[in-house]
Amino acid sequence: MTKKTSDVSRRSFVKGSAAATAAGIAAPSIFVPHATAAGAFRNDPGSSKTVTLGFNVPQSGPYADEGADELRAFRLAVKHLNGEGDGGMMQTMQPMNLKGNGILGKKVEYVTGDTQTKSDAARASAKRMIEKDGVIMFSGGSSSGVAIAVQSLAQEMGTVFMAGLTHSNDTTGKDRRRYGFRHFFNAHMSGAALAPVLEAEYGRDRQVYHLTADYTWGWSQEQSITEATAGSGWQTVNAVKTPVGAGDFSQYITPILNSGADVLVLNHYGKDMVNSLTQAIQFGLRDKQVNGKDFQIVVPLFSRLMAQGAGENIKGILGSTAWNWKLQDEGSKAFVKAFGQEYGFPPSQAAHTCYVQTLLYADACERAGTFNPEQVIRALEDHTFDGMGNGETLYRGEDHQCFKDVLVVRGNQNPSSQFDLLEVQDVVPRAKVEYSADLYPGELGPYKV
Amino acid sequence: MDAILLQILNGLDKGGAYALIALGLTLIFGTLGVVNFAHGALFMLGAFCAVSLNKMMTASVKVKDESVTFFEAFKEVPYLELWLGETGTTLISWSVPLSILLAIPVMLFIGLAMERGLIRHFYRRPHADQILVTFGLAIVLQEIVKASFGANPHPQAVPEMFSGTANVGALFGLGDNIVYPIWRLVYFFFSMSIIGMVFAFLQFTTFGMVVRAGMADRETVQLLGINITKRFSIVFGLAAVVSGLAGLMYTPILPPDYHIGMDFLVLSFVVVVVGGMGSLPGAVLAGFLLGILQSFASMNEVKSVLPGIDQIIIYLIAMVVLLVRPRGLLGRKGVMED
Amino acid sequence: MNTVATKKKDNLMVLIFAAVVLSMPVWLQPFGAAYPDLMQKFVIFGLFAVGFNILFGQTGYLSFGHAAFIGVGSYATVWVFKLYTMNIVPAILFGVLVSGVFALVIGFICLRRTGIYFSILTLALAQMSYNLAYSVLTPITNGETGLQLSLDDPRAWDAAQVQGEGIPATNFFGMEMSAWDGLFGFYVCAAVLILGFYISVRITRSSFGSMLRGIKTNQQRMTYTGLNTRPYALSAFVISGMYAGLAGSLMAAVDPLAGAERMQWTASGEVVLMTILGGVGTLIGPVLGAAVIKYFENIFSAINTSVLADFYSFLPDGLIDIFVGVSALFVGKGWHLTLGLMFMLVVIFLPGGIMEGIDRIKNRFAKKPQQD
Amino acid sequence: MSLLEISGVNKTFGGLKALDDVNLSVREGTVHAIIGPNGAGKSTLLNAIIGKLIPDNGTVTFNGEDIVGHKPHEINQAGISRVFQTPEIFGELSIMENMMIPLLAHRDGAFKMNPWKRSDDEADLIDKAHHFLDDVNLWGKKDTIAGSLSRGDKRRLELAMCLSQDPKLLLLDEPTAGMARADTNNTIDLLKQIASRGITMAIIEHDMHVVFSLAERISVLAQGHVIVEGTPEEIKVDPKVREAYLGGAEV
Repeated sequence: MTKKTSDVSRRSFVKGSAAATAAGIAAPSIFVPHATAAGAFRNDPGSSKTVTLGFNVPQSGPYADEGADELRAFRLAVKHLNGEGDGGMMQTMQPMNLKGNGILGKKVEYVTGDTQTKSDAARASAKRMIEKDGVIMFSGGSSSGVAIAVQSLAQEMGTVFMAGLTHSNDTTGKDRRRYGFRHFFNAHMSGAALAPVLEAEYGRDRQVYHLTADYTWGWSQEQSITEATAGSGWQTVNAVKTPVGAGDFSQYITPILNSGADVLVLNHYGKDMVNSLTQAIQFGLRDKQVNGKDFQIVVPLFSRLMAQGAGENIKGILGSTAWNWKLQDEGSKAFVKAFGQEYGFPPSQAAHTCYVQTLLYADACERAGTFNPEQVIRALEDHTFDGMGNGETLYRGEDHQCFKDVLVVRGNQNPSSQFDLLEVQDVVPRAKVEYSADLYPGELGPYKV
Repeated sequence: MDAILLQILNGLDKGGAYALIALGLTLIFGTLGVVNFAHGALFMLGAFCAVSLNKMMTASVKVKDESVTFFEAFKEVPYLELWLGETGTTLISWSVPLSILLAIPVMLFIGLAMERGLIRHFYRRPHADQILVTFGLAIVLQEIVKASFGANPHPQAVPEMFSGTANVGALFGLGDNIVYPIWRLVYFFFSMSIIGMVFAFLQFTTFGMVVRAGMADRETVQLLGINITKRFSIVFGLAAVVSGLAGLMYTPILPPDYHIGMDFLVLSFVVVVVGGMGSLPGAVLAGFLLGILQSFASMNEVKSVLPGIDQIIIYLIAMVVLLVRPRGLLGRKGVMED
Repeated sequence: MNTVATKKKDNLMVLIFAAVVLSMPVWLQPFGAAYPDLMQKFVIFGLFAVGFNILFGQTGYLSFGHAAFIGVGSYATVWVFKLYTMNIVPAILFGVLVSGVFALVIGFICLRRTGIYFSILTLALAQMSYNLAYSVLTPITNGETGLQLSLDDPRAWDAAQVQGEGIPATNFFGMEMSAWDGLFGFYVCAAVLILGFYISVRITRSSFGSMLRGIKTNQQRMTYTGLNTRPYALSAFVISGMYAGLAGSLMAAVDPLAGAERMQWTASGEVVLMTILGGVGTLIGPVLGAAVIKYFENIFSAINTSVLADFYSFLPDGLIDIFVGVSALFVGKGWHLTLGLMFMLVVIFLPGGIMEGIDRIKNRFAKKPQQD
Repeated sequence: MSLLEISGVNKTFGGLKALDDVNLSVREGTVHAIIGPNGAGKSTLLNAIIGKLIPDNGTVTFNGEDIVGHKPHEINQAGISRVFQTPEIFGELSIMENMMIPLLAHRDGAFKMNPWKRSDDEADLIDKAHHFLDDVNLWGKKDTIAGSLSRGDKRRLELAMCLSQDPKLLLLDEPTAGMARADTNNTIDLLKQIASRGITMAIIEHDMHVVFSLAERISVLAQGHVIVEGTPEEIKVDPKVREAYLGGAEV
């Protein structure tokens, strides 16, 4: 095989061949060459009057409802960016550089796609947006596996990805990428936020039984909770891996009954969490007394859609969440009002993070004065903002993780409506969940691709 | 010891569901010779009978939600509660058992419509075509349910008297460590009685006799001038009712969503193959056997020796059975071998 | 119907096929499908379906586990990228080899049974592979996230090359797959598809192909004609497994990532749908079927209400909402429904798939002049 | 010398004795008919010869070699071809392809990986196929799908397929069942012609006209046992044969 001696020659070879194509094959006009001239970047809107964003969410598969809510938030964000409606969080965002005339004076348009919550489908859909629809940024997602897969694509293609719902430490840890940004919180923060509340509520020295979804997110969640609660003298009795999509968890639940554990942590998400929680409660775990203490169940990551699926069973269960519509800060109120007026019900945390991500990206473009991703990324890195529902927030440059307040919530005992499923137990300040970027080492990669 | 007894209970419970699904599938296969990939969809439709009845009973007036101040929000109060108060609430909590009354005619109708409208035209087509058209039907049914009910699971409550746990151990003098959810016990007895009814129906009625004869040798029975086809379409309806009820009663255990049928589909085929294609007792036996083995494979003691065994146990059993005894546990030789 | 295939006709067919495939970037434009990723998907899944057809269409064995070979091919290829070189040629060769060996083992076990038992055996083995790859085998497969390249991969054979910033791109002897705005990757895949198609034509017309069809039609007669069917069926299984592995390798070559969900049984079901939709046992049908399904998945799923509203904007206001509302059930998030319906219609009315439809239309036109 | 030697073969299904100590020998170059009432075990005997089922005990010696327990394809490769009662052909394939498969099996053995050479380049095999199809008047239809043929044509095709393998022993299971008289006579002529080429044949037949036109030796099977063996003339007058047939369900 040919061995290249320098990077320069390889690059020029590629350029040369691109020129050869232009001469040899009549390349269709939609394949405008990119990244050839200095300062040029993929899908530069140039003199066009519009700019296109891509919203890549699960529309089929188990997270379709969550995807639908994300899509509502995206549509709302586009409306607000284009100066329609009441502007939502654009009224409270600090600092705020958006003018309500689109982004950099270009009207915002959007395309949508279906990730099916599968990495391959999500990447295919994202590629369609980038290659065919010419999006300058894309966003969305409902699982960490998909987010990580799509994020590495963003890096390859040189198109910014503003992640939606993804909770794994890996997204901004070992799999972090220069072109990927996460506003949502992660498993580490869940653990850090929950630990003090758990100790206050359930006391020290508890015996913990983990049921953990048998894949990367589940493992990292289990690890984060174990580490965070170790200081309270919580010990792991057993940690059992359960197959994803097991459906009936009874065979994993019965061994807990006589294991001597007095706390059950369910490191499950989505349907698995709905099923395991429902069944754990059926087995009477919450009515048990073990070691002289009331048996407790903890679900470290909550979402409202999961709470709906679990119904009655969620009542009184503690967990963490990124945001809740009942927060009383100005930003949250403005967003809930705009969303509620548009759709007739309050937004979920997935909708919140997607909305905020879109606004943050647009704001960064305004601050950078260009759509060039290199500058936009630099504008986002280490940017501090406020008024978006989670207090003062930092987009940390080293790993592209947002640091903000985390909510500890409890399943509402007496919900006043079908949306009032979670009550905010505690707002854990950002300082308590912060960690060093080296804790989960990874490489962001280059600005220019 | 307690742990093993509990796992046996788990296995019986799971096995009840597996057996019911496999029973319906085997009825259809045995009588009509059709490989029905839409069978999981019948299970799902049954579950959604419960969801629908619950929705009907909780049909609500919208009352302005005063707790929400930033926008016009409404909360829903069911008419039944509005009119009947406490009684209404109790009635609503009985929606799952009550929906049996709804599900029997509905599933019977769906089964007959499916057989008359679609399956009938595929008796003479290759098995591959049957698999494919029913698979297409399954996708369509599931997408329709998704469009009407959303993708999220719909939790179903159980009546007060069946909620909570029963101390099974104390009943048999085995100590206090064996407690089990009452509804799961109900499900087990329910599945046993449905299985019993189906067998009694086939054993003791003339209709059943003809069907059994038809399962054994279709041509001969037809030569006797008996219209098998008509009876078989009723059998299809019966199978639909059985799977529908299996799904319906399972809703409090597993909150149903549109995909629940697909989740059970592969498994139900494995059960049928292990039991023996076309053998009703085989399907029941295999259902319980697989349920129990799956439970045992999930025990920590087993998993520590063979990590990941609980993920593949079902498939492993299917493989071993197919290779060692291709006709299945109780199947006849040569069914669908060519 | 019984037009006899000759060498000349076959060569012409392959030439036309090549011309059609290579000119995709031009003629797919009006369909909104002329972008590299989708065209790559067309040819890669076309290749997968061509290989699957050798087993299902020719030999008559319905495998519900062929996606496992795609997965194995992808994993093997990505590992070569990680450990040795970003050149796709050794990586693809290795991917095909590994999936071939895997197919040999799986085939040896599964072919002990026929009919639906064979289908369920393949399904069981493939699901086992998927479940293990998703969780227990994470050190090899990187589980849910999928196997990806990373900056600190050794890439031993590329060491002499001075690394730029970031992860190097996959290349064909120095020519990056993403060159020509992704079109180079497409042409590489297209060339492989054409080669794979040509091979499948040769196999079909060979005496080996006759044996496979003999097995499909009457396995008894084969045996009593002195033929040992097992090695023939196993060869077909391995060949089609290698095609699948090749497809998986190409996927990794244009997009260096391998995920477990590629191996799920629904993914195996998808290739069955492609083959049936296009026409089982025909040469071109499976490629067509693959293209139709991938088109639906990528284009139909992206049609949202605002696109629909634009489309119907010529209608009066009241009607727009109705039309948009009804159409929205079938596109966007409803694309699965459309696929299911279309699939049922094809199986019910056109058991021979799209190819039968084309034949019928051809016959209708061909008959008229004869009658005059 | 005898080409096929069956001695002491037994086969029971459940409690039923299908073959009861069968001894039979087919001499090389002869036409040997096996007759007997329905359920006498004639087809079971053929199945035991071609390896479709394995006898409980006894030996089947072909060309000096015991073939019991050999795989069906090995037995065919050793030189035994069988024409079935209901034609076993490749219904979805063309007549030409139906011929190519046995010709290839004869030339290349039980398995040969030959995925590259086009089968329409196999000129010598095509010539042979031409020759054998001409014999049964099917060359003109060579591109027809075999499944669409008439029953008689299917039989003739199957016969041509078996003959093309140049078998040492040809087994025929009721080759004229369900044929009209004229067709039957044609078939008799064809089989006579084949016999004249020196091909050994064992033939099961109900039609005594066919049997007596062709057979040089006849074995009579009743209740799984060979009760008589002899020339046609001997069989015609044997009282045991009469009893077997009259005692049986039908003639």
